[in-house]
Amino acid sequence: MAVDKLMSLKEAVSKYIHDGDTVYYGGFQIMVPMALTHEIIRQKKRNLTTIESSTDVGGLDLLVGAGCVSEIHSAWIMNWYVKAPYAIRRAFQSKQTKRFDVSNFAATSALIAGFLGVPFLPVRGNIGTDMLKLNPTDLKMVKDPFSGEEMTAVRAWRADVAVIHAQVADRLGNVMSWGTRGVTDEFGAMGAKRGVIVTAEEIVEPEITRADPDRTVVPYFKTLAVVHAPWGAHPSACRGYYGLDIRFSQYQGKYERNGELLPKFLDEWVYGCEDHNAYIKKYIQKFGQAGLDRLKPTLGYKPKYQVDYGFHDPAVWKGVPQYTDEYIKA
Amino acid sequence: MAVDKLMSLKEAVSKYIHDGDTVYYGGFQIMVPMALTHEIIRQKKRNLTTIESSTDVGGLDLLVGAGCVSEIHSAWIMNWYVKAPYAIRRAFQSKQTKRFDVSNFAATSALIAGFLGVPFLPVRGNIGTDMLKLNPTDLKMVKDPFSGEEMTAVRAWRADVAVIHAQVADRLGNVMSWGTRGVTDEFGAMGAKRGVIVTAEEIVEPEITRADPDRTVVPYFKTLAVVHAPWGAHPSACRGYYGLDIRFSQYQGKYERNGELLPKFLDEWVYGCEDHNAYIKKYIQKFGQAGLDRLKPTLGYKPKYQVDYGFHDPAVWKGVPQYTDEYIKA
Amino acid sequence: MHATNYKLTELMVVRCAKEIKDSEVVFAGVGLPLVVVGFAMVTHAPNMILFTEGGSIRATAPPGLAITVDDPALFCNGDASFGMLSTMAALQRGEVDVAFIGGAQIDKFGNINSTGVGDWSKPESFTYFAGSGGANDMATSGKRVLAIMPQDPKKFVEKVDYLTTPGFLDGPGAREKLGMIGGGPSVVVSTMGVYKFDEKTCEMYLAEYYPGQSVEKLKANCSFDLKISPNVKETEPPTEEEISVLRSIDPTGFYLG
Amino acid sequence: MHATNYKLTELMVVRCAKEIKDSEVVFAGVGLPLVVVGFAMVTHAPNMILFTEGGSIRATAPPGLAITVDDPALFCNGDASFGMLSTMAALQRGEVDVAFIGGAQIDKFGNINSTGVGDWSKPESFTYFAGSGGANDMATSGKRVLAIMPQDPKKFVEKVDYLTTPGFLDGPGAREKLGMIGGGPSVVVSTMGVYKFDEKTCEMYLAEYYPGQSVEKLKANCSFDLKISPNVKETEPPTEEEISVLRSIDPTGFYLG
Repeated sequence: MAVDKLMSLKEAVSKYIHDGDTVYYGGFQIMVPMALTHEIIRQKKRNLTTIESSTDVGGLDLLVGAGCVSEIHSAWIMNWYVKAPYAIRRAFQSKQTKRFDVSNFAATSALIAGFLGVPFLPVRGNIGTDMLKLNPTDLKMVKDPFSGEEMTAVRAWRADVAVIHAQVADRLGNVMSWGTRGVTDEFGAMGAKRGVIVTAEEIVEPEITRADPDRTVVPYFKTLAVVHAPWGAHPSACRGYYGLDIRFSQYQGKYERNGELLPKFLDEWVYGCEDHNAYIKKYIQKFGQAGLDRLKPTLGYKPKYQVDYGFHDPAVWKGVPQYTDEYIKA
Repeated sequence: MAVDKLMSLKEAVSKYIHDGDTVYYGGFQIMVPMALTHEIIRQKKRNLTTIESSTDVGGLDLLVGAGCVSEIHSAWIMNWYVKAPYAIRRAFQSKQTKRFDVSNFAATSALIAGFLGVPFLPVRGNIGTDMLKLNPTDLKMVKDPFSGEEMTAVRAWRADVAVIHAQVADRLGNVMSWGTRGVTDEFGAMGAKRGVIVTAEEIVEPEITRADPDRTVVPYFKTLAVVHAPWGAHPSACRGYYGLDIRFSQYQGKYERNGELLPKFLDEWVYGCEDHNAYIKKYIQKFGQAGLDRLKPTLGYKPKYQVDYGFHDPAVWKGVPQYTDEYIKA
Repeated sequence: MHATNYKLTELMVVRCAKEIKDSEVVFAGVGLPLVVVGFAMVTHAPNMILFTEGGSIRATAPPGLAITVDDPALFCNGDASFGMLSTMAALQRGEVDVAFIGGAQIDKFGNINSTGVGDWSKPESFTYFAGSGGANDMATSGKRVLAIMPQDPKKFVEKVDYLTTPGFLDGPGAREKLGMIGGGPSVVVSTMGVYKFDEKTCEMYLAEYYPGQSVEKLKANCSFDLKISPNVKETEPPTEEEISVLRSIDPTGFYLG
Repeated sequence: MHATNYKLTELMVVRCAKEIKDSEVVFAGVGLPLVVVGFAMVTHAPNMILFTEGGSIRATAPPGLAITVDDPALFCNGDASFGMLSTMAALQRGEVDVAFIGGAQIDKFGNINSTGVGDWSKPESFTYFAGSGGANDMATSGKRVLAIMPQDPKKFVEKVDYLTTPGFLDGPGAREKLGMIGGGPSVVVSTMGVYKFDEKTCEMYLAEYYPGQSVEKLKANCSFDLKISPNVKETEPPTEEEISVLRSIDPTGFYLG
């Protein structure tokens, strides 16, 4: 009835991410696909182009620092608690990695254009700035054919493959999200040409996801691989599961800051860990279970209205006579 | 803390719909805003322009037949169980109402462009057809500034006011939808310049809607009026509440079909009914409670996964020392 | 075993369903196509993905008979319900294998009219139908188009009164020139037979006639000079099992009569 | 009664909040703006609507302190959570009253740089910050712009190294010529004082200096020839009640120190 797509992190990345791919890098300030980031580094993928709206906690900075990325199309890249993406700064200066800057909504519009299967979208921002001047790859002027006015257009971004982290997925690849459908994942992931690799906090049976399809951000047909990865967004937050690990972000940031120190972080926390479970084990070993416990959310914000998707069976119409009245008869 | 927007159907239409307005006409084949349609007819609004993707059960046909509409921008208008929008056909032939035809996704893209606040959107369809030739108001060619290729562009559609029917709303105007966010209502309604008039099967307290904001299709700030109107989409279906009333659609269609008979239908079912309650009372009186009972849905399709929106309190970080290790110290 | 007692609608549904391969993404329009895909999903195409304009995306057959493209039955236990945006976007991305549509008029190049008949420039002469709906989008960008049409000389015409939905337009190369990503018409199933399209000329030809019909009868019900396949054959009737499964999908004959 | 014991951050938050009127739609960027809007909502602007890039739309203060623009706290009991699409779309429709942003450099026309310093054409000289984020979109289309900036001669400059976010560009009429729908910079709140913009020249001028600061100190911390309002005055310190409410929002001093 459907293909089971549940597999290990290692298998998912090795099978579905190739050198030279354009990758949609999921999440925003939270829900950053860190388990996937580490695995891409472990497998030494090279010459990736990333596309994303904005991304925090330095996941992308690690990916660049580890030498995986040659081009970045983005609006904002940060590890907020150290105030800059240092590895990216160095990679830009050394010309190892090219940056293509646009505004957040130009980036999102680029992902929407890719999602929509059209080559560009008009946007209101970016005009009058250096982004428009210095990034003609992604931004140009277009004439509105109706009014004749000139405005900014952003080129469609379509990934070969998308990497995202989610709260819940089933083994077939129906991916549930709540508390926003995904900020931009609903477009970035769906626009991917080959499909989506998703790590999820929980894996459930398809009858669970399908009982509430409104919460599906990526449906089965678009998913390549489903990986069970609790804490898969750490140190970023996962809605309903854990908060942002600020101390770890700062700790990691101190390594990002220094090009000579960064390899030591990668050796210990990425290459030195067989998989994401090993990374979490190392965390507990080094900073204690209390470090993770501190991230537990305040729960109790549950839906109060019980919806029912119920349908109507047209079988009821069998034998029911036509409605009529005096005028129709006349 | 917020403005109460609950009011009668009469007040909502009289206050917020003006002659000459462009109106987003909500719903699709189901969720057609029939209570609002009838009230607009009752109040003899004139020279309306409607914009919508597709619409069934003849609601728009009645609105045109009653002389309210001078322009229609749409992809498909129908009363499926009589196989044509007869009043619209007559109004087109007599030049009372102009039609501007585009494809469904051109219509939806036009609504998305309006929603996005940009003047147009590129689309793949419509090229090579008579729609492109005969509707230059909505369809033109545009050159992709990146590839230089020519493709179809659709003009943004923005209503002055949107009329939609929903399952649940609170008195402030947060509108809940499930089993699709609204097919196209999420764009058509949000793109309206002045705001949205919504009829709903149920009115609940804001603490109920706000406990599950993912299901909000129109938030408070965008709503003009909330009207409690059970059966407000009849004879079209309302997801989770009732199915399509095929016999009534056929009955109504027999009147739509005949320009001389149609006023009799309007006299009895619209002008002759003070409000939507009176319309439903008349229905029961004429066709029996069994007619409504027949529309009851098969329920029991409820979400099985209990989501929690929970957040994380950054107060936990107070006094937590920085994480460090030998390399950082060094 | 072939069924001996079946209705024309049943034959059409079963014949259409055979055009759907397993694992394909099928975008189905309102009406009979919704029954066809339901039938395909419970028979030979268990891995088919169903899309509708209402925004349903599902990998399993719906729990009930859908009568609209946004019918709640299509969303009960569906895979996703993002609205028209999601299914039409996938269509524009080129991810739809089969665009399954209807129409009011069709010409020899498979161009379809669902807008109206008469002369648009003289409104008083123009008889409006419903308009394009999603058929135009589906036929522009779906990898191949499957159409279902009533057979009638007024409906199989030399040139449609209003070109709503592109077939091969005026012939070979026309779609490509306009940058259409879809491959165009593949099969037309009428109430009398089955048509395919010549790869070189892009013209429609008769491939099958239904039991009880003949090439002559079909020619008499077509206004253009109908080409006939050298291999034209009688359509295989449905099997008893097919009819039995089909009737279990629509036990009261809502669609099937 | 004026508070006597308050921090600079607290003064800035209270001063910024005064720029928000009740019932306005405020689009807040990451960092201190999230505290300002929370404070405004529970004090003088109970009908304010909060938007963030993460897609939160809410008419009530969040139940907890948000530290990102997609922080779960912003969605708990929110009005809607459609993703960035919804809030940025409303911005492009012209429905945002106040665009509340930060930046790394600002010039006398209110143009902001949050991309980096140095010469872009010589990458080895260019020190990257984070990039635009949503500030560009917000400042282009918000009805008016409220900016919060650290006061520093390297940050208040004659010309920004990289123009990320438009102020008045090169002066009067420039925004209009490019078709921008937003009105441009309104107020800049720095760590030393408050700036407004001349209606005719579009140039920034000093309107207020904080208690303990002076016009001279501010001039010394600004690299361009700073205009001074003839009505320049000392900023009113926060009241004890304001400080008390503010500290209840951030009881552990996460933002306020």
